[in-house]
Amino acid sequence: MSRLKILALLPLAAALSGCDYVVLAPAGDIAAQQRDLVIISTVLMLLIVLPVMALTVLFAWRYRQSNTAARYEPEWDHSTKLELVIWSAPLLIIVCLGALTWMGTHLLDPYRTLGRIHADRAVDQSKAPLEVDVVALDWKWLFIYPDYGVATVNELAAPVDRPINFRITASSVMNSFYIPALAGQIYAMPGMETKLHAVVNHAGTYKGFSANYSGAGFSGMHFDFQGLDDKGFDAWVASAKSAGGSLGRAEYLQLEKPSQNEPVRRWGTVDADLYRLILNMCVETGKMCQSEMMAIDAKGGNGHQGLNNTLPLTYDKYARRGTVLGPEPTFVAGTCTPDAPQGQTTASVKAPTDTMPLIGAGLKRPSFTPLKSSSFFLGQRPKSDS
Amino acid sequence: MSPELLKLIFGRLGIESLPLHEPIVVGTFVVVALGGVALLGGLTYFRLWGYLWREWFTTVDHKRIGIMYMILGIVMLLRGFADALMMRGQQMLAFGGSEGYLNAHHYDQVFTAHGVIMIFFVAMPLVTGLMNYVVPLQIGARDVSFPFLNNFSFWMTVGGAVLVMASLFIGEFARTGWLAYPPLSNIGYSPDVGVDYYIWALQVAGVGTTLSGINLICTIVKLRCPGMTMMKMPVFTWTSLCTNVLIVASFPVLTVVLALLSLDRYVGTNFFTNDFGGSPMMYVNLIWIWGHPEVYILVLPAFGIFSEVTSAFSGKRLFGYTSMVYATVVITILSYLVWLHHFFTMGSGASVNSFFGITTMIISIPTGAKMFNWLFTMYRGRIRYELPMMWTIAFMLTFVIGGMTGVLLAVPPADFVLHNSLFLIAHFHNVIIGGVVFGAFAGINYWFPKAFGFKLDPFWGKMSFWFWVTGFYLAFMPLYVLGLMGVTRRLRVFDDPSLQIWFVIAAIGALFVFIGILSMLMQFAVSLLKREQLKDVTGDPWDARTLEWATSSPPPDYNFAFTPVVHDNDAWWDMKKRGYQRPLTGFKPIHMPASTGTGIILAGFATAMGFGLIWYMWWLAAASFIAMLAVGIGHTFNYHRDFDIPAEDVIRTEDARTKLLAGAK
Amino acid sequence: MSTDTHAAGAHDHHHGDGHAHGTFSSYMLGFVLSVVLTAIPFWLVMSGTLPSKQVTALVIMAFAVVQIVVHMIYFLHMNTTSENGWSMMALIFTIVMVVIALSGSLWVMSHLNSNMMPIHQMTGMK
Amino acid sequence: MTIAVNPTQTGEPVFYLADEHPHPEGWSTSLGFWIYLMSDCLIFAILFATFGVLGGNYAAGPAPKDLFDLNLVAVNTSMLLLSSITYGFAMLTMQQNKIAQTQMWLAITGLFGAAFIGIELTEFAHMIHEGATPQRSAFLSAFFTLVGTHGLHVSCGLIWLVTLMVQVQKFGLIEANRRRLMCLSMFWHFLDVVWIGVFTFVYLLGVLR
Repeated sequence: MSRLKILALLPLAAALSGCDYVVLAPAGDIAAQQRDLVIISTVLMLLIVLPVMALTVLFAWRYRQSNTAARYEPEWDHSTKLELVIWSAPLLIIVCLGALTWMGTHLLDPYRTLGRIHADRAVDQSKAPLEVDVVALDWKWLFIYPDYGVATVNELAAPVDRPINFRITASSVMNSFYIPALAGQIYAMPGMETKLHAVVNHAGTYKGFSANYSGAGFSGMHFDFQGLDDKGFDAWVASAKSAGGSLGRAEYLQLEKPSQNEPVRRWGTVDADLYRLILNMCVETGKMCQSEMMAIDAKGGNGHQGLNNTLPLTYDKYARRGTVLGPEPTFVAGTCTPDAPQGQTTASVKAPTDTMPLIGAGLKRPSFTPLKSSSFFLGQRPKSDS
Repeated sequence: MSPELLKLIFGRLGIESLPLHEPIVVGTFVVVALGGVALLGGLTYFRLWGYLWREWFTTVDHKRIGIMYMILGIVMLLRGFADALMMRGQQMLAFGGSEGYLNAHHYDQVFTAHGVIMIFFVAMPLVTGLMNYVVPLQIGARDVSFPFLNNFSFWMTVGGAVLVMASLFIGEFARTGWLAYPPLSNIGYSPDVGVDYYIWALQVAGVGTTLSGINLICTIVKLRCPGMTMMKMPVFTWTSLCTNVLIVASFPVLTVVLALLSLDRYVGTNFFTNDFGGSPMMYVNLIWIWGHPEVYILVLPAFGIFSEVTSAFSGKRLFGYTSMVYATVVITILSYLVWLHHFFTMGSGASVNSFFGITTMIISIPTGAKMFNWLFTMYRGRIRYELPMMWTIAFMLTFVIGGMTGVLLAVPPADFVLHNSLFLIAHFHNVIIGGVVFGAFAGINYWFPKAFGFKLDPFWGKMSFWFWVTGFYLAFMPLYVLGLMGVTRRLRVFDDPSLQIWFVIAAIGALFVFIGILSMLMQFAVSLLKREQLKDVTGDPWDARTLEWATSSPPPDYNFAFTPVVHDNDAWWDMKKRGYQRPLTGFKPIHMPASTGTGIILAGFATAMGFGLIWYMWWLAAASFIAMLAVGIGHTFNYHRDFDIPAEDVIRTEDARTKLLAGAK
Repeated sequence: MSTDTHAAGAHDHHHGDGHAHGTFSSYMLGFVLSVVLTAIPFWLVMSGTLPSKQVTALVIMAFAVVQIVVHMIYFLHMNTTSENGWSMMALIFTIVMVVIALSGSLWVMSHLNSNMMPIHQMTGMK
Repeated sequence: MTIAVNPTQTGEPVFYLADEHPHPEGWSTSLGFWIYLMSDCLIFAILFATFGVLGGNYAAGPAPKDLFDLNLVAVNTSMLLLSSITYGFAMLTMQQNKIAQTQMWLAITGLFGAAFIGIELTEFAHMIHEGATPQRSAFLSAFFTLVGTHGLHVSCGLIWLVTLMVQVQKFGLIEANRRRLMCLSMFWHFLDVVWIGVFTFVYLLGVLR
């Protein structure tokens, strides 16, 4: 059996030599604390795992059949003392680990604002944290710097020792935003916003990527994260500014179309409202924003008018086909906004005629294909107000 | 024919649905087709169809159904492992600008299929097969509670497997990962048939699994022989009971969540879509309510096997039977309180995360207790190193590592850095291979002589053992390392050339495992050839302890000529010790269930319905559904499902055994 | 799950199913109770008698629970002795699972929603 | 009948039953069916959970109070309650071995069940016709699926009921048929229990919301 042990140790031995163990040697304080937790937990568990493994080998060797010198007690099957030990020893370890987990989880909650930037340095309250809005697209990352009005694709930079507040969302499917050197990962999901607070302590270039499989272009969905000193960061922002170009709603709708292995791109100006629109899945004018929809729902929905405020969907990121047995795909039309006055939409609706006085965009009743049963049971009954 | 007519008949199935442009798939198809033709030809030539239909396909005998489950599991293991080799090959090659040899479309199907097949069509059949074979024997029953249902369950599982296999050559499989998270698995992002294959394969197989769970619970509760109280049940039976309770309590969740996903995909409801108020996270939440107990469904029977094996080969009573039972029950309940640890990183708050993290850790306490129980069973024993015991020792050394990394992943902040990484992959392969697969192999080696009357060949068994174990370590230890380097799962190509060496080692490990699998097949073949040398006439080749060893090997159709009466946990050991004399006279007719073809027919229609729904062939789906209903109702008009084995037959069988036993002495 | 003293194999041959049957009066009692227990919640909601919605909600949920118990006893003939208590055990286990799945899902999902759902900013929306 | 499980007075342990009575037919059926019902219970639990989570997401569409007609629901509920008591009568007459009366009560139960399904379909059709389709919002998806699944179960119960009536007519109230009637009774009353959850949590609490 010893051969097993050696084999088990081989990679471990190799592990100690060279290679980039970024999870064990990160450059950010949060990741470092997470690393500490990994190591402490492992050591705690080794307290029990190593004796078990040693005993297994020992007993397996000692009580082999050919060793007739060893004691043989075929009827011995109970010992209250031993039972006590075998339940309480793991229990003790788990109690320690549980306490550690409780504290660690609360301290390292990605939603929690940072209290320190390094083990021995508190956050400098005079400096505002760096805000970065992250959007996972198919299959690239969009980073928006609201304070600087610049945006990039597949390139992220941050000044050393300045807390970074990420707000993270996605355009279509689930991804996971992960820079191992900086902090643990958190999912990026459409219509939802996750947050991550982190800080980088050492300048350098680190890898970032999506850690959750998201489709064909997933492998190419990575970017460089640069930790820069303050000067370097200012220079970086300036160079991004000078890249020119402007990322607005129209440009975004082009950008979000699926593409693989995108090179780095930069925009000198960004629509200040763009991130909010992406998060609320209403970049196309005319679509109702999620937040608005939820506010309406919280007040009890839109009543019967709400039945008619959907429009046929003609654009989607993918050529959405609708379902085989369901009606044509639709979207919920937004109420009128300054950007989109009554009836106007960029969601390329064909014929928004007939101005029935609706709360929505004043649009024609959509052509539903109701299940056959409706006509079977009710015929063409007029709309009722039950 | 007009396109409309074609569409009506074939739905969306067209000539372009066949993956003729994928040389690897075409090559596989040619090989499989040739093999299939040879097999079918052989069966026809030797006129085996009638025999197979009468004696196997329509059988309601739990022993034969158990064996068929095992065959299904091993056949599907070959498919699932082929996928694993392809993945290892791709990840080994795709460095430094190389795209490897698989494109994304193919590779993404490969890893999805690998996960689905290994869990649903390898691990589940192996575990269910062992439970089916062993449990009725261990409790001194003649068969399971609902023998017809047992046959039906088996064929439903086969139906699911058939659909997955069909996806290889007709259309494609899902490209979503094995749990098919929406929105990726919604119609908008996966418009083709892959996810539909996934849904219907699991739906068909899942119904079978649920029914088989109900069946085995009833069997254990109602059909135990006199004297066998709950606390005198063998541990394997206990773990089987808990497993089946878990099955019945969790597979309905899978059924619902897949049904909701299919509603989203077929009629455009909004359960898991992004807009219209749907919530993809609800899917993640629900599928893990099923998914986590599923892990314990697989591993609990393996724990039972190890308990039986350790006790039998140490020649000693199991240490701490009572605490073993309580540990099992505690694990059963706790496995329902931990599902969120699969999505710590999805944005729930610290209180939720730490609650589920800590409940997860608590599971390691009863599991640890079990580990100690096995350890102290070996203590002051006389350990015989036959193959089942070797697998058990390998399990004990391997599983603790997997358990440790598992608890590590249950610490939410640690999970933030290790989630979805290759570390996670290494962890769950460590527990699934180190626990379930090693357990299944221990069980196969242990109970094979019971099922067939001859032992398995030890040489090839040891070859298989050493290649599997070394292969496992070679294949998965590098993944732990890679995980600590921040390498994530399901990647198809890599940039960093310094990682390549680890993938090469892992691929070599996979090759070792492959040799291990081939050795195992060799072991079966060699044992079959040398069956006279390896023959066991006593029915108790290992000097074992539980009731299944009291009857002949292979057991007669009726299992026990007289229903045994039990006085001790180790019933057979107790009988041997107290001078039990096998009854030689007084045999009576035995009441047994009769074979029926209804199960395979119903499952066939269910599979056809699934196929029709996948390809939008509505006529096929509707016709199969109506046929299923008709056959099902028709079956209820059959009131004569039993027959009596005449006393003469029992006497003949038992006399033959008496002669054999006399010859052995 | 202490040692099951009714030795499993001690076949009680009095009746195969070991299931209790109801009588006319028990069925009628159950029916009357369930009618009452159904009627009151409907009346409460339709008439809006109670002052607050929360109170009404709690009351009708309580009625639902009571009515479920009534159905279990009078229509499904649940008791602790049928099938040597296994039916009851299965029921209790199922209730535990249902409670875990229901409350767990609601808890988890509400957490996720409150953490991640975009908040409505009325500014700019008018 | 008792079996000497422990060593008898003679001190000789008994290791097998020389004189065996096989388990009666259907020995496990009622427990097995009960466990099946428990698994079904979990199916509904998950659908309820889905409704609980998604039931407030109207996607700026109609809410329960705009759609549900409690009068109709009350009528529907009474159909199901009546069918429960009539099924009870069927079981009582079955115990007295009165085939004709059993059949009559079963038929009445079936009619109530059919009425329930009819009313439910009318309600669905009406909602769909208005435009409140399952596709309109997550709330409606969850509503149609939960209530529809219950309806589907009742429909299966109806098919089963008819099958059993044919079998009782053909073979009489034999032991096997009694067992089947008892299983169906459990199924039917179980659906009743689920409906209590549906009318309380979906309809009443929905309208209250």
